[in-house]
Amino acid sequence: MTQTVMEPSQASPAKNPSLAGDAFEPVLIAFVCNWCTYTAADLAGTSRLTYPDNVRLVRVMCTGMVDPQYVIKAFLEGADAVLVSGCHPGDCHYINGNYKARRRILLLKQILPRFGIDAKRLRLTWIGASDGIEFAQTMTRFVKDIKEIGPCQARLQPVI
Amino acid sequence: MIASIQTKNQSITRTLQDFFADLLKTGAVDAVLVPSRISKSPYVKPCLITSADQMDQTVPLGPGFFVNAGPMVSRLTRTRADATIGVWLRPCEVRAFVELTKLRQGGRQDVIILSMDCPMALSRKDYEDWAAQGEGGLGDVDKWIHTVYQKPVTKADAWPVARACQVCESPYPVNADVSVMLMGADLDKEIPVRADTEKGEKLLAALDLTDNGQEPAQRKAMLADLTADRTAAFQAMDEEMLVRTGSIDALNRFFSACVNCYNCRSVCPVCYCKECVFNTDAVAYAPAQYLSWADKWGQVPMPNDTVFFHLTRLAHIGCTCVGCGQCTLACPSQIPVADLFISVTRNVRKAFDYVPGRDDAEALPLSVFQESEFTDIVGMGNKEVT
Amino acid sequence: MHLTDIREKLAARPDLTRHLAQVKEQMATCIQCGTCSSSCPNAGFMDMTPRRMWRAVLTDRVDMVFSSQTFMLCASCYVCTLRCPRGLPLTDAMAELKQVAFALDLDRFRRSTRFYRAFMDNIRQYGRVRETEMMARYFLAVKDPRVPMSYTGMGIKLMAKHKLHPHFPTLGPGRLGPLFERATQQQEQ
Amino acid sequence: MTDQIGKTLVIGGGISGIRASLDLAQAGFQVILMEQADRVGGLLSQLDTQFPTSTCGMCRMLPMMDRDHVDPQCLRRGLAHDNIEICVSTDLISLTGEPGHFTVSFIAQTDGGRQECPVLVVDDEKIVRDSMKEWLREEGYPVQTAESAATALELLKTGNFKAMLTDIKMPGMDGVTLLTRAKEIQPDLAVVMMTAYAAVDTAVEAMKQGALDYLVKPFDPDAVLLMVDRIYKDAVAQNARIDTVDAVILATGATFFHPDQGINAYGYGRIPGVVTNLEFERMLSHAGPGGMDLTHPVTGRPVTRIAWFQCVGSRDIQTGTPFCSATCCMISVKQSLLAKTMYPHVTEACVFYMDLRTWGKASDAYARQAEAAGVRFVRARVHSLAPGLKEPDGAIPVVWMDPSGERNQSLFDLVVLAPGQHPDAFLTGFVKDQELTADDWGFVRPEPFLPAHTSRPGIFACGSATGPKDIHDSVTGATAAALSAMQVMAGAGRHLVQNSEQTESPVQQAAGISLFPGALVIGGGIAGMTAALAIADQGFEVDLVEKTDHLGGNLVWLKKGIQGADDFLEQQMAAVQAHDRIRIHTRNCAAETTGRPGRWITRLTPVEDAVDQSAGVPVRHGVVVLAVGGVEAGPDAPEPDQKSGFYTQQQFQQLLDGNDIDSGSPLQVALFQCHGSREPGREYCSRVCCPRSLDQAMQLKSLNPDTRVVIFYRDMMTPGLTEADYTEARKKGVVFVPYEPGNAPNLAAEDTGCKVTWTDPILGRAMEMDADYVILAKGIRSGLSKDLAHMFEADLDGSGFFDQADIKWRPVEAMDPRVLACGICLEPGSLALTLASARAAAAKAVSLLGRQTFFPSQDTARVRSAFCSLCRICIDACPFNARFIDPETRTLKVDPLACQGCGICAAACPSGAAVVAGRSLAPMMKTIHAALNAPL
Repeated sequence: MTQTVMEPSQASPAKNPSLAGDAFEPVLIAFVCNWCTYTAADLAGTSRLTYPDNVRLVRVMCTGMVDPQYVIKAFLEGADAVLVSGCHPGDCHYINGNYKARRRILLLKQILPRFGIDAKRLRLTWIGASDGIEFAQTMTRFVKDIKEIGPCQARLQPVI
Repeated sequence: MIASIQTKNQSITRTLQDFFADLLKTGAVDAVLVPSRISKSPYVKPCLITSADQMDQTVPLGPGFFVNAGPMVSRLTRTRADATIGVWLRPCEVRAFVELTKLRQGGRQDVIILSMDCPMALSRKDYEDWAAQGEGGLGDVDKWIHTVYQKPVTKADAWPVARACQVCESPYPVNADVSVMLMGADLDKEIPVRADTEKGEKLLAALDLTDNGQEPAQRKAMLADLTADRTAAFQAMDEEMLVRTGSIDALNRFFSACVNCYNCRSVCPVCYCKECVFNTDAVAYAPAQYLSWADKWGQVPMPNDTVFFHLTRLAHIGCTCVGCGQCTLACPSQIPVADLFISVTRNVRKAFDYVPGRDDAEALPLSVFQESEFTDIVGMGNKEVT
Repeated sequence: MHLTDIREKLAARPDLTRHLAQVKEQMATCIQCGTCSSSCPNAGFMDMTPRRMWRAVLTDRVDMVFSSQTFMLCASCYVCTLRCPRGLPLTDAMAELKQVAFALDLDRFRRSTRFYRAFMDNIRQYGRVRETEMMARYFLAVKDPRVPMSYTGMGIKLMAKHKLHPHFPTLGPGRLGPLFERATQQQEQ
Repeated sequence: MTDQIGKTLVIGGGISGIRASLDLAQAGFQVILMEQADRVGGLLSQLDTQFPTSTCGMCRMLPMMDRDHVDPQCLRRGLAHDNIEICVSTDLISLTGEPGHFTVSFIAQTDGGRQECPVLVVDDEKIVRDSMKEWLREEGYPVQTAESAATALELLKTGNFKAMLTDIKMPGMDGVTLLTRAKEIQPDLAVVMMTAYAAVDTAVEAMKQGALDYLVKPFDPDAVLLMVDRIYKDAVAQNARIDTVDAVILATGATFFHPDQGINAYGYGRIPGVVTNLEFERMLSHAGPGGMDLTHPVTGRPVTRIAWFQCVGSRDIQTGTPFCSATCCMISVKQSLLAKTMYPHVTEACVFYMDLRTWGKASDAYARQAEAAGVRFVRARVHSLAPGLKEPDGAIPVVWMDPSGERNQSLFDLVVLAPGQHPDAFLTGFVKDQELTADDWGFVRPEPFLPAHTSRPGIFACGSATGPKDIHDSVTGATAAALSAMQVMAGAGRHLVQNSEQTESPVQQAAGISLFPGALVIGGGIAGMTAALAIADQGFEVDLVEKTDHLGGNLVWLKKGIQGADDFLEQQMAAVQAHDRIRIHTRNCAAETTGRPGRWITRLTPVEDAVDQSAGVPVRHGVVVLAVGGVEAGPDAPEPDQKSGFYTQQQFQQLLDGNDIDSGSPLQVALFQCHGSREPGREYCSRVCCPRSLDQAMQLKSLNPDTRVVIFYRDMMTPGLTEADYTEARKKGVVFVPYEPGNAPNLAAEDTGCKVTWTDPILGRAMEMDADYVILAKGIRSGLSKDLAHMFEADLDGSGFFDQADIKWRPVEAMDPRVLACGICLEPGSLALTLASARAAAAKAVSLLGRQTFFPSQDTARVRSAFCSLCRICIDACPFNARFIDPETRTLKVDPLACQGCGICAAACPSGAAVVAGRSLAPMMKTIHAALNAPL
């Protein structure tokens, strides 16, 4: 079982998302835990709840396996925002991976904003297996917030 | 216990050299680790000395600081040494060693840590100039010592100390077995030495030292003044860094001279990895990926992953950076790496309420957790820490 | 005062003691949840909630039981019986307590006893209640002029609304005599 | 060869069924998991979180070894295991046979199931037609109705009905005539007559004319469904799939009482804002219709005041449920706690209860947590509800009476009913068809001392089918049932599944890991003996260690107090002593252990020589079962002695058993519950004392009915079917006096006996008794020491009992599944629970030992030693203790059986030395690149 990238169902032909002009379409990466948030995403899908296709889901076994490097790399490669989402406290299949993830996100939130990466671009949420609605709402709100903030600078120039 | 060591020949260097020699002679330790000149060059390196008559080339206090000795002590203690080693460390070296013990890269069992009010350091260029002015290929060490311990200074003997030292807020021993309290002392007369642990007590007792000294009257106030100055200096540096690296674009410019030589990493005392992840296949990309990046932005600089490397290193040593400034000293491109790392990691420390080197028992922030903590960084709200 | 009074009287009546023991046994599985009391429409008028009454029965506090008017105020609406999670025959047990109280002929229940008796005699005689006659007989039986006086106000009100007729309509004898006899027989058995 | 593989049918896909199936599958047997609903998970798929942790973690049920055979996913999404054939939406048609050879026939509802069994209901009364239609539709039958015989005949001509239910007395053509005419149209039509009690004769007559059977009005829905079920099964029998299994596990659970049944005193369905706890669960859940807020189902406004009513359709003779449903108190504690803490707008959360039954592990502390969070607990039963017509916002006025008789009224926006549970129609039918012994209420009654055995050999039962249960007890019981099935399959000489693909993986080729093929059982009480016997019976070597000089543990003093336990203990002891695979080490203890988990070498030494490092026997074992038991808690402060009539429960039991009580003249006896329990210092309920006190009280009453027995209690902990004993004790005249902490009865010891004084909360009067005996129920203290637990990298919980990997989902295991525990060192419990946990632990042990060699899963973490600095950050990060430094090579190693492949180590390791296949830096960099560059 490796990570799976869920391709957005409706693909638009544009290779580079438009950054200027009519509308800014951000690209978001969501590292979702296999047990809870991924199940919620699945539930949202089967319940036909819609959320913007700006979000690319990367399934991870546990939020605790999200190395800070993944988040840094995602931003440097041009993500406008990164979400890490896993089980509610106490629900983690791996007992405490989500608590460890929380500290790593805290660490990143001390570092990245120093370089102009708005703290709002990095989010950690707990979305349980049956929180299909919350998953869809979170994604919608996140995309909306990022549209307001605008594109991340790293997307405009190669900083990798 | 605080003992007083009489100054010999009005030379602190000489007094300390004799002190180390006595440690060996009395058998209080089997070896000492003290900075020493290499082949009479101006450059000093920590040397492991077992012979009491090898002390004349040692420079216990001086502005030369080209290796953080923390990792050297870790090498000496990674497994049991079956010997007692006295190690003479600057405060930031003690901090580095403490962090390394938490990372199981060494242990305290076989070492006795002797530390001092910090003599500070010069940048490589300044050091070379300073050394060139003295006799015998070395600057006037005792003059340096007299200057730095007489009043709070960021400049000593007319030389501006390294930026890392200018902003160091703990230039005094913490977590050592023996603390040498130089600040404010009447150095022509005596050096007050304090035992902070049982080991330290034993060591001083072995030299027949008694509890006849006291902390220099002005020391606390002087250290407080010094710390206040440095806090101000740190704030100035922090603001400068915010300007110089406060956006992705600025950061990119800041590191534009970086050539991925990884010197900063090599000299970093808390970059303890046997092999850096940037030397592994994790960052070996296929040609197509380079082309795809170039395609994305129209160009891609090579070598790439320079900013990625530094940000990753910030994440890795965010909690453990001891602020010794070796990275800046080592950078061939004169990038003030330490300035950036010190400003950013100060943020991280605050968030985790963690100070590297402060306490052996303090767990590494990323190795522990509590069920109910940092709840405000979770969720989509606006309460999160920025 | 009451304690010795009631205990003495009960000691002299082993049948009533047995009767009370039966009530206690019926109530044995009561868990004092209070459903009876909170559902009782008359609980507000009672000096002791039904729950406390049953508790007194179960803990053999006959003194408390018979110093209370609670069972006399039971209107036999059966709500408590309907609601009781233990399925206890609460309303029936209230009636049993009434009977024991009548049989003990305690002073404090004199008025209630006389009232019930006047009511039942009236029914027995006519097959229905003739209120005016029943009240007249009740007043005679209690032998206390204060009692009719206490009803004067209500009597005037009722008369004003033509609910009370001073004359006795002639009615033939009722046919409930045999029923009463049968009931008495059954009770004795 | 496939016919030689052991196979078990598990009926019911709730958590008990899943647990039993997974245990069997993990052990290498095949399982058919059959479920009527369209997915597995049962009730739990509707509960986002469960008590006593307010968390879920259901996925922790999945096996920790051989993970490649199971899909790693939340059980709400589904269950998939190579050895389990999951048959959802499936009906059992028939089951016949004996252990080792049952023939089962079943049919998928989508494949000629109930859809293929249309039913025609004929009655002139609309209400009858409508309710029948509703009941049958809910069960999946297509239904049509006719208001007269004439209409019915028309419908029969067009439709292909399998069954017709017809009233007898109807205007126009009557039912009997309809029967004759219908049979002319469709001779194979099954016709059931519906009749009032008075007309049963006619119905019997109709049966002579071809009616299948009759139903008497008023109908019990279950009776109707059973009847139609019978017709349906006959009708589809020829299309059903037939299979052969060795054993059957019944795990069908129970169903909830519908509060609108009967008198519906709380106006469920009539008063807006009156909901069941299951409906409330959906409201609490973010997935529920309320979205993110807790809102009123009708007004849509945020709810501020919520009341919970306990015992709706349980502990209620009026609804035919004289027993307690065991879990509802804790469900309400959880819901009230969550509502109060998750939603700031909930200002009032109030639970109305009779006894707050917090008997489970960690439950009492959980209830106190709720109290601390501001939940109000009111000991009162609300008699009925009426809509608050005059109240603003339709608030519901709730009236109750406190113990003193004070009448109270409060307004609530929402009233949550906690309905009880009872057997469902399937269980009733199954019990009848299979002629299982059931209790008075229809739950399957387990055989004495065999918690999972029904009266039919080869058919086992677990979960709420044997009486209402919480998750913990269900899961334990399910694993115990799996053991019973394994025993049948072993007895029939069945084999395990050989997974051919196992040899193909490169990782697996590298190393298969064998456990030492034996078990070490520590503790020779009934739990240890039961576990040892079960493991040894399956062919494994067992070393049984007991620190005293005899076996039997607490049952030695308790055996006379439990019917049949005396003989049972004798038998078990004889069996253990005679078993050639069990080595008994009395007066011994485990002194130290070396080796790695699964390959332990433990040194046993005589108790007196424990300090001598060289003494003792080394025992090699692959699993360890901690069954060290517990003891009656001692006094926390000096107490009067037996001269003043003070006895502990245990001491008094010995007195009773020795016939040492002179009850010639009536005695006065006070039994004092929770003495030192459920209060700071021992914050848990010991679960056994209330039933024991009831037993002792009843014994005293049978010795002399005039003996005055008073039980002082806080909450009578008689969950489930033990409620019957409580009622029985009251019937015998035992007086029960509730007290609150801080208001306990006063005990004044005298030279002989003790004066007990208290205030009766209902009477409001001071009461007293000159007690001949005062019996203190002190509860149980764990006998497990920290040293012993740590020896096997297990730990103690806050109360000193074994710290399970998960209270709910892995109740007999430590984090390492090779470390097991059972009996009362796990948690206090009755003999039945001790036996269940012992058999569950044995099942786990047998399952592991039976496999012998395990192959690491594909995603097992690896260490690239060239990059490893031995900083041990990964050891600290690993939740499963799977990483260690090999002292010989001084390299970091992974225990591949403990590793769960989560990748937390990889995220912690800065140098990329910790890697998990596909979950490390290099592949992740590619994934991120791909994700970001995928077209929008």
